[in-house]
Amino acid sequence: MSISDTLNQEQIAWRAAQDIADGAYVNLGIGFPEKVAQYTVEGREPIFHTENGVLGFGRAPARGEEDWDLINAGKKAITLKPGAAFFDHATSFAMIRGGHLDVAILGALQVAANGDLANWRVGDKGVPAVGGAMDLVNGAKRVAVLTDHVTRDGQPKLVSKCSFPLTGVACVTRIYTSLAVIDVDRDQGRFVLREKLPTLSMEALQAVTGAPLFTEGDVADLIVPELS
Amino acid sequence: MSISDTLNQEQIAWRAAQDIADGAYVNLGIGFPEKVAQYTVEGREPIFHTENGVLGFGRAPARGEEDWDLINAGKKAITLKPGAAFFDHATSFAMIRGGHLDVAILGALQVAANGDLANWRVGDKGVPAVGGAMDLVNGAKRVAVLTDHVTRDGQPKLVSKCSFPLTGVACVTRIYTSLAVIDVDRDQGRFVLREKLPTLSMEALQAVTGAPLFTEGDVADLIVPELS
Amino acid sequence: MNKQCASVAKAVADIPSGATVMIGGFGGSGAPIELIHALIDAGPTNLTVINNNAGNGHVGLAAMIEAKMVAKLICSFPKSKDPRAFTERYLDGRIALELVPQGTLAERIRAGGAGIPAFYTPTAYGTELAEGKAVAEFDGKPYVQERWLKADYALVKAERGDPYGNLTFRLAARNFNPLMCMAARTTIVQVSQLVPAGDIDPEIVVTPGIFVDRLVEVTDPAQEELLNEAEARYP
Amino acid sequence: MNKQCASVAKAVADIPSGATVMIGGFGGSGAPIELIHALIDAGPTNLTVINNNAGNGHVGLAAMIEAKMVAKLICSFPKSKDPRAFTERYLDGRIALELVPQGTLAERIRAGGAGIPAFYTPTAYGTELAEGKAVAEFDGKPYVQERWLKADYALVKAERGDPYGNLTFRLAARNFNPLMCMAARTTIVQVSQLVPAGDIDPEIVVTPGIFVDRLVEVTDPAQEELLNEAEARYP
Repeated sequence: MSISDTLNQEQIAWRAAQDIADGAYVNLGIGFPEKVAQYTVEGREPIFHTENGVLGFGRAPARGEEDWDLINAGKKAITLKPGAAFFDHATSFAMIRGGHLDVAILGALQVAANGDLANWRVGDKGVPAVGGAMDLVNGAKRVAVLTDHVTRDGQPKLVSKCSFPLTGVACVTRIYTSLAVIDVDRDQGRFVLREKLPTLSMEALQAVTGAPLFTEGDVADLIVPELS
Repeated sequence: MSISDTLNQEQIAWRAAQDIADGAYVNLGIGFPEKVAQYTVEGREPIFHTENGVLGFGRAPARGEEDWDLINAGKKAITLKPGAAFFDHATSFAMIRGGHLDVAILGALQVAANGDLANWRVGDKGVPAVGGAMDLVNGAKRVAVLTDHVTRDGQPKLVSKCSFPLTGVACVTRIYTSLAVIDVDRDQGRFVLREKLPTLSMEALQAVTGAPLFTEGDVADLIVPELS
Repeated sequence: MNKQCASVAKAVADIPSGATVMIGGFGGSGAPIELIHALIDAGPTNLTVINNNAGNGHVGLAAMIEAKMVAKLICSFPKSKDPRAFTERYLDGRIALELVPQGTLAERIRAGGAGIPAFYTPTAYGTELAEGKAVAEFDGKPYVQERWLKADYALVKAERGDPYGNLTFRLAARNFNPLMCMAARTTIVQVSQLVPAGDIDPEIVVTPGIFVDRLVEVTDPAQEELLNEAEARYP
Repeated sequence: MNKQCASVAKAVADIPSGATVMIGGFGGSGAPIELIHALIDAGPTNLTVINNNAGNGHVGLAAMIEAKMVAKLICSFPKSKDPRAFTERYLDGRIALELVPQGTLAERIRAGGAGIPAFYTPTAYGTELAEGKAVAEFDGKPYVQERWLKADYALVKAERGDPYGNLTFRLAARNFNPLMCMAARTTIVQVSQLVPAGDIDPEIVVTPGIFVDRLVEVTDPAQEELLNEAEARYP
């Protein structure tokens, strides 16, 4: 089946940004998750952390004004906000592993109902590269995933068991997809649906989800602005 | 038996100072070992480390000019030399445990022929206090001991096996006593005599030593200046 | 965001009886005297305190002990010029002591802050301070397994701080303070100077603000050494 | 004492074939390009290199790989804009790879410098990167045992250095550099500015000189990113 009315990446990022509290310490994965920073809620000031030793960075500099000693984990040039700090890699990952980050937001290949995450490797071909993903998923207080609800060819990315190599075991706490917001109940190893697109039936959502969706009380409408 | 011609603490400290190379990183224990700094050999510049996070400190300040944020491990006020650095306690003991210190010089209650050291506690009475001694003896490249050769009541402090609680196992590399300079051959678990007071016979020295003294080649005369 | 508290009293007001509290400093250097005295005023009891020492004289940690607030002390060197507050209570069994080699104490606190539940160290191998601890061999050498140390609260003294909690420390008053900032659920810092965000060069920040929860400015803070010279007593 | 070397060539001249060499930097930020190029000129082979990445383009670490000097790479992220130097050799089996999660890599290097032979981390538990490693439970949670990493040499880039080897770093070019200073038997540092002893405030020293063996001044050092924009190639 296909679902025509889905959120785009901007809208998924916007929805994730709504859950970031003022003053939260946040690490955004390379690529899609970086978009979350653009949708910071008015009046809130999250503090962004990057693995290579910067806390409190801001937007990218203007083209031609890059300083290549001032980059983020994606090796893109950044700028600093007042109150920023530099530190070495051991301290940077002490922040991650030690539970000091409030939320890490990552992309996913697959998320299982118990919170297992696969997002670093498709198979055993090519050059493997892991970066800081395995540290982030085992360290941050909340581990949120941004993802299309299904793969390009329509297969579920929310599954009962990951078939790709794992990044972490029972680590994901919330999933923001193109169709829904789903919590992981790690105690019981199950997905709990919190919000879904109002035009989408429960049955249609379940049909594109690879593990049962449970509910606890009401399921709210997932409503986001037009963004592109 | 009693031996009348012995080195005083100043002279023992002087002798230990002769073995400190230019540029060596050195930690001196509280009390007696601190005297070694006074006898630094002309033209050499050892760099002194203290557990509480200072490298490159110098003499005590004049009375009344103390800054009580600038102290050594003995909680005495110190001054800085050019090229000094401050760091936290974890980094300070990374220097120690990680093998970056060239020599630690400590006092001793007893040293055994295999290099076991007892210097932190006499028995199980009173308040125990260990400080950084157990880290130093397991970390520095050389662990030297300064000590009278015998206790106040004439008992050997160099023994075949320590009777006091250990500070470290097979850790001491050289002992500077009031009568001799003795290396610890940790591979074979034996004392090797390097220098002795010229007026002292081998037999007399052995008689006040609690384990056999071996020799390898010549035993040099232990000659030190008059100091008090 | 602003982590500033209006007073030392407010900064420590919620520390409950039974809490584990790390207190920075090495002897008097870096000891957060004003925060400690505020905690004495607040009066929680049955505390486990982690500090390198056990107090000196009748101020700071020694005064806390005299106020019967401390059930257990974890430290490396419970001796000082005037250690009577601790010594008397320890010898008659009113206060428990966990003695830890100084480098192991520092590393255990860092491990608590860094999410490392256990590590191996050569320190204390073969001594009574390793009794009951797991031992393992690596590359033919024996090492002792040590566990992380964490706390409910840390009381810390720093020199400059900004509203984000970024800190610098003065001279050797740094010592255990940056480590304890990392290892407590709630880190409370007295700074001698609170400065606007951006005033501390990001390259010279010693403790990044993520490790700090509350800041209170205490200008011209007391030095334990000088209080003791003056034979001060708290309260 | 003066740890200064006259040239980058002299600073790296004794690094032999078969050595393990840590190289600082995260991508191009903090990469000691001039020291790496001097090492390419010296030409030792069969090296094990520890770096976060695996080179980019045809300069720095990528050029070392192209010069057939690297037998094994220990890194967390062997990808970049232009990773061909590594990728081609890895895929046809001419270079070995030990892939390590980034935080575990940093902590293993720190452990090597701090005399901690092994530690436990939650990172990689239950994944293929923990296969064959000891697992232990602490407080009911499983952790993976990881070993220290040490090296024969470290090549490091710093901003300011004094004759004692005290260092500061520029912006985010700090990254792995201070850790690698601690973990190598011989640490070789290129500094953009060599200053007299006393010029670096002891409170802002990032790497104390005890961790540094050799210093060489390289004013106006190259940036890998800009070399690659210019399609540079070494030699």
